[in-house]
Amino acid sequence: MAKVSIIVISHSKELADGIVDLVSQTKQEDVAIAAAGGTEDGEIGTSVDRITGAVESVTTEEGVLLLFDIGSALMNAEMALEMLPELEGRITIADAPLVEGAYIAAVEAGMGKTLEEVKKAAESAKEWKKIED
Amino acid sequence: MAKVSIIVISHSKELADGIVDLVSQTKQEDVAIAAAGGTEDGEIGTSVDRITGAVESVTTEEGVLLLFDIGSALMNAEMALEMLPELEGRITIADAPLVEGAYIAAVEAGMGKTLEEVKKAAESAKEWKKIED
Amino acid sequence: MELSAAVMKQWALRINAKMQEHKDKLSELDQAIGDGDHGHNMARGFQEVANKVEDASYDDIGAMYKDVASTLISKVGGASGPLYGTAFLKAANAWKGRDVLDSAVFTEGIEAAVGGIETRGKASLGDKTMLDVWIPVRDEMKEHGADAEKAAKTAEKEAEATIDRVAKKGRASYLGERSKGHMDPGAFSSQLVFEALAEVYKEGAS
Amino acid sequence: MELSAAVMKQWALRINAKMQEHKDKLSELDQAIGDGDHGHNMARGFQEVANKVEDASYDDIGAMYKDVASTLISKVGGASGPLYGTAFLKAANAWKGRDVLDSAVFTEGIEAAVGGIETRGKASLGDKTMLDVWIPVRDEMKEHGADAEKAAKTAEKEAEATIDRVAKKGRASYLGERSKGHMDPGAFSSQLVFEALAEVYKEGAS
Ligand SMILES: Nc1ncnc2c1ncn2[C@@H]1O[C@H](COP(=O)(O)OP(=O)(O)O)[C@@H](O)[C@H]1O
Ligand SMILES: Nc1ncnc2c1ncn2[C@@H]1O[C@H](COP(=O)(O)OP(=O)(O)O)[C@@H](O)[C@H]1O
Ligand SMILES: [Mg+2]
Ligand SMILES: [Mg+2]
Ligand SMILES: [Mg+2]
Ligand SMILES: [Mg+2]
Repeated sequence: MAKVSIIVISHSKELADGIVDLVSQTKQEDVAIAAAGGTEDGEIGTSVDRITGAVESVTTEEGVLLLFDIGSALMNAEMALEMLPELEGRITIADAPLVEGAYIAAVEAGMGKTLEEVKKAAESAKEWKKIED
Repeated sequence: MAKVSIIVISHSKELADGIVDLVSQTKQEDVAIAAAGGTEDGEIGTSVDRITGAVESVTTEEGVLLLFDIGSALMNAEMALEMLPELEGRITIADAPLVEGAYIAAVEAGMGKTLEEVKKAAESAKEWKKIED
Repeated sequence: MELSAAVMKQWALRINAKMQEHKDKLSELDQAIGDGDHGHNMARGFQEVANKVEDASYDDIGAMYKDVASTLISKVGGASGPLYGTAFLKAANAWKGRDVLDSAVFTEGIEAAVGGIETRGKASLGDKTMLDVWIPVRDEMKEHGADAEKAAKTAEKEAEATIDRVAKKGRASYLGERSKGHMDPGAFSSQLVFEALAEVYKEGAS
Repeated sequence: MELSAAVMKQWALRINAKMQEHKDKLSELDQAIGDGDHGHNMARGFQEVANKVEDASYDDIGAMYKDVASTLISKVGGASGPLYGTAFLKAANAWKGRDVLDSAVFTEGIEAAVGGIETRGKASLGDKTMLDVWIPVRDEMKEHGADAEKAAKTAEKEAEATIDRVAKKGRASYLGERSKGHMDPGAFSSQLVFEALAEVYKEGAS
């Protein structure tokens, strides 16, 4: 069964790859997670081409959820969406904390949730109480 | 002038190092940021010894703020605090999204804010609207 | 029930043997509702424990279990490291200066261990964690005195009982309802801890 | 004012020359309120732009600026990449099929560019971003017709005016009040863009 895929966009290649490692450890069946970190020269920054490349490597019928680290990464994520008009309706960007959102998104995707549900779950990571009183 | 230091704790060494790279790019004067990622064998996990080591490498009069990725990292962060009783009152853990919290914490530390203020700022990263309507 | 330093050392070694034996099962359980490393974590951690205590000679059981604890704390990268580490550290405090533990003192250690797990992980009974095994074992010891055989039985039953629960703490809690239908890996490793106790007690007593 | 394809090519090349010349200053400005890479980003991006257009021959100014845009988009890793990229892409659409731009058509391109920056970055006038330069330049062109000399003057004045503002968008916005007292790096690179225009227009016209 097709499941939602996840793209981790970061200014740092290490950061994005590290998140993919962390999340992949939970081995959600049939959930593809791809990193789009750093520029094509390996510098700190983001790259539309890396984002579209990552999206293309994991696109499924169920769709693709993009998460990003800070501001300018969002601009490149939005450009990537514009460059992939054929995916309209099957690709969206989450307003979610990157690490926490990616973790929970992968778990929810593993449960076979829809793109909209996975996005909501990722965004709800904002409300996590990471430390209990 | 002494400023608050920041420790980035993650199950993944790459993830923690990547955040330090991303944050260090903003070169906040006199703000030390240290990574405590992965286990001592380079596996996915956290290590109390790495955390205490990172803390000791950057401790200042102003204090040290710890941020972590997911659940079990918190337990090791808390153990680290217990192992460093001499730092009581100058070390605390933020309930903050890791990447976003570390970024804003570094900026605030750079402004010479107190530990309590830096912690608050990091925690407020939860409320960031990363995408505007 | 009385436990000598020799038996208490055997306990640590036997826990290791059991973790090695059941490493794959522990990881499979964790694969279903976590990140699949609990077998690795336990096997790694208790192997280091065995290496540490095997050739050392301890009169003080507290000192021995302090070593057990600090080894787990520094060698296990997952939640089980600080949890078991804190458990044995607290128990070690209760056992400090003793070269033999009677039922009451052993129970005090177990009580302290449970307190340690609770403080560290902030979980409660029924949250589908290792506490679902440790709490009933402690309660029974407090009520009827320490009985290794009974503790092992209770642990087995209570580990089994985690299957139908929904996880409220730890990684499995992210799964919500999907965590139902699988035994909690930490509950199973805790079962092994008490099975090891029953075995070495029996051997030591005979 | 009329701009031939030849002058429009010179514009792109002159922007590059200016970015190389002021690379350090751009980065210093960004160091104060951002991450210190704006000089690197601009120098890198426009060097690639220059490499791309230098030896190509374009009749269609739209096609030329589409190349400028896509080069910036794919070669600049910072916010300025998608922002300048989108700006020139929108302008390119307005200039499509033209081998010469009169004042009105050039202005349409600038208007489209501003719309692109606004859509991409969601900033407004006064947010201490490159828009603080682009919007006044556009307004002036719309009102009085395109005048490269005037555009450069306005750009310089408006870049200067960003010094006293508090950043509301981009990395500098994290600094809040501390962003005051420094010129916005993107405003300064935008000033250079219009200075380059004034220079090549003057040279082309003479
Ligand atoms: N907060 C907690 N309180 C008590 N036990 C917990 C808690 N979190 C996790 N556990 C126990 O730890 C076990 C998982 O251990 P392990 O797989 O080694 O760590 P991790 O989840 O970090 O990979 C769970 O099965 C559960 O029994
Ligand atoms: N949302 C935005 N809207 C308009 N301009 C912006 C926005 N964000 C940043 N900028 C401009 O980009 C400049 C920074 O560019 P640059 O340093 O290359 O990117 P980054 O901030 O990603 O390192 C800022 O000085 C500002 O003028
Ligand atoms: Mg695990
Ligand atoms: Mg683990
Ligand atoms: Mg910059
Ligand atoms: Mg940058």
